[in-house]
Amino acid sequence: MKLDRRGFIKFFTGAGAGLMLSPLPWKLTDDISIWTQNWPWTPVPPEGKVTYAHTACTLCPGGCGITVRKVEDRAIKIEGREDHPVNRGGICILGLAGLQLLYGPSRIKSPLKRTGNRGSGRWEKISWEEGISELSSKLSELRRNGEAHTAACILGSDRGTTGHLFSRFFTAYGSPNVIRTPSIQDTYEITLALMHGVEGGTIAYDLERADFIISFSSGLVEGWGSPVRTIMTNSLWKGDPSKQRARVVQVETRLSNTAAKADEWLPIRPGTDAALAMGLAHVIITKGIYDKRFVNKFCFGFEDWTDKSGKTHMGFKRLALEQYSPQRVSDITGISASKIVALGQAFAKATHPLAVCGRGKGSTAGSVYEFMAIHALNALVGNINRRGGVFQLRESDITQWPTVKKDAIAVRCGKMPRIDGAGTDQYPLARHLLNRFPEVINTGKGYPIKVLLVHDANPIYTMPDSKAVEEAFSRIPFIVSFSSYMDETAKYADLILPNHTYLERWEDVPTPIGIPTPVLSLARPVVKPQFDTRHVGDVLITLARTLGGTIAESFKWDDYETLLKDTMGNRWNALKDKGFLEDRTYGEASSAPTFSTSSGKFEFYATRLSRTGIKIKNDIECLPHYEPISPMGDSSTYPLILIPYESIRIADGAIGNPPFLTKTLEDTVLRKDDLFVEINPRTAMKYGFSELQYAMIRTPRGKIKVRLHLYDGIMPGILAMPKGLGHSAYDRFIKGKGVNFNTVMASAEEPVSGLDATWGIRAKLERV
Amino acid sequence: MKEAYKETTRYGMVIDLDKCTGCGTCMVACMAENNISFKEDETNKLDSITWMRVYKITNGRPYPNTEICYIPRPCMHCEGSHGHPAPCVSVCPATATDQDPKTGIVSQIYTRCFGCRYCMAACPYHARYFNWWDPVWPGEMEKYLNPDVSPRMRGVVEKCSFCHHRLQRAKNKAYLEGRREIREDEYIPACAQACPANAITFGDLNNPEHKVYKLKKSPYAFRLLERLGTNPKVYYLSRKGWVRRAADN
Amino acid sequence: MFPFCFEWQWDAGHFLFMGSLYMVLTVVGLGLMYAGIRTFLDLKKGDH
Amino acid sequence: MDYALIPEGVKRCSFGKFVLWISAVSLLLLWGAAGALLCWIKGLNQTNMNDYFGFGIWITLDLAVIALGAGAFFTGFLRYIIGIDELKNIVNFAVIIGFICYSSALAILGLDVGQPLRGWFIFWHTNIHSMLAEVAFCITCYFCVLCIEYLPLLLENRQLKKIPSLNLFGHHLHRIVAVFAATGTFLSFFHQGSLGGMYGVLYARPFAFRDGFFIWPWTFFLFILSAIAAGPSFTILITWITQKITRKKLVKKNVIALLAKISGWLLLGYLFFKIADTIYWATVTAPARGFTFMDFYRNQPYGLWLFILEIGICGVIPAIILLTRRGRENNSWLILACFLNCTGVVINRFVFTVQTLALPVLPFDRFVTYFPSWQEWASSLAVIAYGIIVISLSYRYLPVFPQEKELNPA
Repeated sequence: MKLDRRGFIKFFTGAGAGLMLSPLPWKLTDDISIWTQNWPWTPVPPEGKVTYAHTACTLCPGGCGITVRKVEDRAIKIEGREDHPVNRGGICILGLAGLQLLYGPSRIKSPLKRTGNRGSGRWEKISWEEGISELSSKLSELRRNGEAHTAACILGSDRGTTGHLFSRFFTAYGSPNVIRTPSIQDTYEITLALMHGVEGGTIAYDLERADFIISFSSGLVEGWGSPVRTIMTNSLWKGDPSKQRARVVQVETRLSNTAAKADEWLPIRPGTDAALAMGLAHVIITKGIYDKRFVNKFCFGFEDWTDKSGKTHMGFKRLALEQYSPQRVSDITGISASKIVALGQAFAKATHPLAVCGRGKGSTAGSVYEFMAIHALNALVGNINRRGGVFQLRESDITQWPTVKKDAIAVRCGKMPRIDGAGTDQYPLARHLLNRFPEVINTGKGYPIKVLLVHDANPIYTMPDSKAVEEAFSRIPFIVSFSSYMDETAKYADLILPNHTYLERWEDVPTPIGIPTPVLSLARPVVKPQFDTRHVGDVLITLARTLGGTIAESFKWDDYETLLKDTMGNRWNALKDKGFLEDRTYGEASSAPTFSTSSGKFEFYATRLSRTGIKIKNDIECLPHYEPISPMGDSSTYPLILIPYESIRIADGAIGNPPFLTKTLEDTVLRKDDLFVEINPRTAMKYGFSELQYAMIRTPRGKIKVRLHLYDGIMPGILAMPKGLGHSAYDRFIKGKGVNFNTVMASAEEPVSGLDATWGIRAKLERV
Repeated sequence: MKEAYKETTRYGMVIDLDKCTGCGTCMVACMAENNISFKEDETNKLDSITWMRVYKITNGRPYPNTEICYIPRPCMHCEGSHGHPAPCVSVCPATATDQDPKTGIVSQIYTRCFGCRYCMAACPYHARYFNWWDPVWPGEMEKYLNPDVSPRMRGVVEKCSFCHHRLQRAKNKAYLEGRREIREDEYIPACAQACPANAITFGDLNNPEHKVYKLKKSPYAFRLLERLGTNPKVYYLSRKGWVRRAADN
Repeated sequence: MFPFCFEWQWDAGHFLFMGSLYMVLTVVGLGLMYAGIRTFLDLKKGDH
Repeated sequence: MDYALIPEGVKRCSFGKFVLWISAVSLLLLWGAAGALLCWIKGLNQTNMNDYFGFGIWITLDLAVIALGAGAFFTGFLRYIIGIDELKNIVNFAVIIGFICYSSALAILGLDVGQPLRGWFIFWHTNIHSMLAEVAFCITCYFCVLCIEYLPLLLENRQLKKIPSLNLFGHHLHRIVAVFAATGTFLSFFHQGSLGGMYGVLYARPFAFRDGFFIWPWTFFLFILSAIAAGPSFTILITWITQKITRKKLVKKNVIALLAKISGWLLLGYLFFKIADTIYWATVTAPARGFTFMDFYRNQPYGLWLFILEIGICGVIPAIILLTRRGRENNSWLILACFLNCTGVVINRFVFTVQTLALPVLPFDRFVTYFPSWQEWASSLAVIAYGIIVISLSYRYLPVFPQEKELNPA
């Protein structure tokens, strides 16, 4: 057949028409649409057998019980454990996002050794044997040179077996330098030691049964204490919408969520909470509405008293009456005198009044005098160690381990003063003073630190004045991180020996801070380790064995799991089956309060302070009082004050904020990578700034570029900035979002305790 | 009789705003349960998928009389009125969204939707979200995806389903146990389950034995934009007058 | 669109809507067919 | 070079000049194609639309071109059904404009959906209660009708005419064009209306919602009226532009004047109903939903000025001009009036698409703004380029204007 042009056209027209009439185009159209419904790059999660595993969450000290839903060996979702006494089925935002941490791109997949410059992020994969032998050779070297004390360790918490294991290791090794990350626990411990005579105890509040709560800047629904429990309690206070159960007054500079949920918000000048507490005490004493039975029978130092030498000492009553009249307190705090009087009366007249201290989430220590002043209020209304009141909770003794064996080096070096000065003559009250660490290292005042181990902590990010912290770290020749995630400190380390995450490991979870009923929970592996990681406990045991000698003798357990089992003793089976053990009798049984002070009473006047070797100039220094802690900077150069605020939607501790949490942030907190700082509209107008505008905030520690959010809920003259953003490590979902508050923050030491008692820093606004 | 009763089931929620602390747990519970994706930057709230979104509102008064309140906003699962179904249901040209007459739940078929976004224009609550991007789970995160809920492809609209798959699961369980009805506590969405403040109550609004039935009759109960006649099945409670006023025009 | 689609219902709305649609399609189709057939017939006649 | 294709007895510019002209315009078309391709491949994240602005410039453009394209069906209706004979001199051009408008509307719709490959679900899984489904069906069917109406003109081409089968087919089609015109009118009536209905039924969007008649909100009828009022004006406007560019007289003044007069009367009618509707909406419909009239215009960029611009400046003024003999006969006034009339309908469509979405309904929600991305601009502007190319080709190779020879003697 001859194919001319016309034929050709005809052929194709015919073929086209034929095809159109055939089912082919329809089939293709259908196939294409089916393809769009199953795009190969959109994942299809595989089905499988569904199981539930109970464990405990250790992302914060809250100690919640969680249930992990699994499909085959994949963890699908974390939910609150229904029958767990701490959280009763509830869960917090961070706990829910835990799987993003487990499976996230920030995980460290194997032991790593630094190859590039520090912080450059260049690593070499090494085996566990290499990693441990590298660390043990460094540690042996120090011992050989007789300077075992130059090894130090920074921990997130010293509670539980892991914390104790580190302490034990360093005792056996010969260093006193196990330093815990600061938190309200430090201040609680000292307050209890001074007023109750309890060592290493913690304050627990019976929030559920109190009916009048004054919270002094505590972020009760912001993640304070055990966050889920506190938020649940907040709902309990609200009760049935038709009736009110408890009254909550929030004393805070900024209208936080806690302040918003409270029945009353009392905006207070930052850092003057102690003055208000003393003012309330003044009102309560003046009106004679304090619990006279309790004060007379169980308290010491309320009235003036005479010591053995015949010297008369000032009592709490006189101090409060003479120096804290409502008018004076009003001048200090900015709260009207009438309000102070009314609040004092209402508080004392309530059945179960409760004064709560511990700023924000409790991630900074705070002033001991402030805590004492607030705690004194609880004593005034006799609400100590009873229903709806405050309980002193002793740390339950979980480690009846054999005594540590020490060789000569361990004995000699272990006696050296701690590098942070805690427990020395200068700071006899504090047990840990990580806030002093950077300065001591940088000024070379103490001995050098040559090996630093970091576990469950991220000091380069979480400690104030990041530059100073990093400088201190730069002076330490060998840093080892046990972090599961590539956080700032891990990034700066020389060696990373990654721990399992909390969903892959065994761990005991002690009673959460602030809970009156002791609860011991158990975290257990719910999924197989995803990467080549190892339990830090196992690493310590192996390390001790490698080091040999008395150190090895002190660590005779096969592995961490055996150790945990041994430690729990006869509780192990119950704990393993149930996942938690609860001592419900606690708090109910203690009818009469007991105090272990030298007077055997609750001490308004802390006699212990005069016995510690601290130079006491006058009686006031032994009494709760308001002692201004001035933030760094002078008011003429820096007319404003920058304070941090904490949000439960931002994980601001060692853990980086998982993407889900960042997603929930409002666009008045973060926009692209810009952080928003809150400012009162009046202040903004005064300095000529408007909503969303960029501004430079300068503090004595540095400057940061931020954007401004005009917020009526903040006191004029104050700038408030969220904590927990601005990471420089982790992955692209966490890194570089916003600014880290600590880069422009400086710590301010409270002389008596050495604790970081600051609450802000002076600042000024500049145009960009 | 039993069957007739079932016909009138209307699942709904009552959210106590006085209890809600704005912690955002409901948002993340929803994201974790429903395989909601996330991008590197989620700060543009105009293209950020949050089936459950917590709004923050203020009373607009200056310091120190400022108050704030949080309003969690899932899909309202509007019942409609005057013969109108939910605003989004009638407009969908491809029948990709529908209301289950048995439960009142407004569904969304992702594989049916072709992304015209007319339903988003119709919804005054901004409860509907468009997948502007292909969903991506970094690292090993694909492992945590829930097989009960299919991840959505780019170019389709998605929204809160009241965790409909949980209803399916509860129904299957009841069926296997030879029951016709499911109990009140057997089916609750992820947000209500997670809320640490116990602010979210879920149940059958038509069943006098369910908690929501009583709660919705509270004098403090209200709904968002009642005047539009969308007839939402999500109720709110607040003792604060300014909050109630802020809910409708 | 067709009775074998599972959304298909035999109610008044469907009847009207689909009725109109198919009416239009029929008219247009018949128009085209008419023109086509006339062309074919004319060509057959060979007038042009 | 292409002399053989050019209709007999008319003068066209040189082929080189023509190629240059088409190439220049094609650049714009290519830019638009690039934008469109990006949107198809990478998805709608290439646009600046978002969850608040689910509809953006594309939908405004769609509604606008469909309204402006109404000249085709309405002129056809007047010519073939009513029998106004003068209009035969412009009906071809009206059909071409309609064809351009509808084909671009369809293309833009194909771009505007998240899953274009499943676009046909709108037909397959139709929800007959959806105004959008009605729109989709009517537009698609009407586009087919427009193609059929365009076909006879296409077959009038000097070379195509030589093929007997095609010539005959065109001839027969033309003979029954009234049938198609009637079908087109029916379809147009419904899709112009359903486009308005699309917004009028949004009962949870008080700015757009209207009460109505049976299943159709008043916007259904208002959109029809405004479209047929603006369509002829648009035809006049494009004819005028074509005459300016070709520097020729193509249509007699009396034809234009007739069309202008029709446009004016329709505009007057539309305005009457539009104002009545606005009053009812402002005093009854919106207040029932908790909104006062001014709520829709306060504190946001789309203030009352937009309303005045739409109804007053682009409504009343052109109506007055078009309805006065002197206004119609003065060319400048006439063109101004047509331009304003068309602008008015575009603003109306913009108001219904963009302002409806921009206005927050939740009391605690805020007003957000949206500005199209370059991909959206490019693909939208490409529509103009496409229109220019189709008109240029048609004008050059087809006997579009029957009066051209008479008005431009060689």
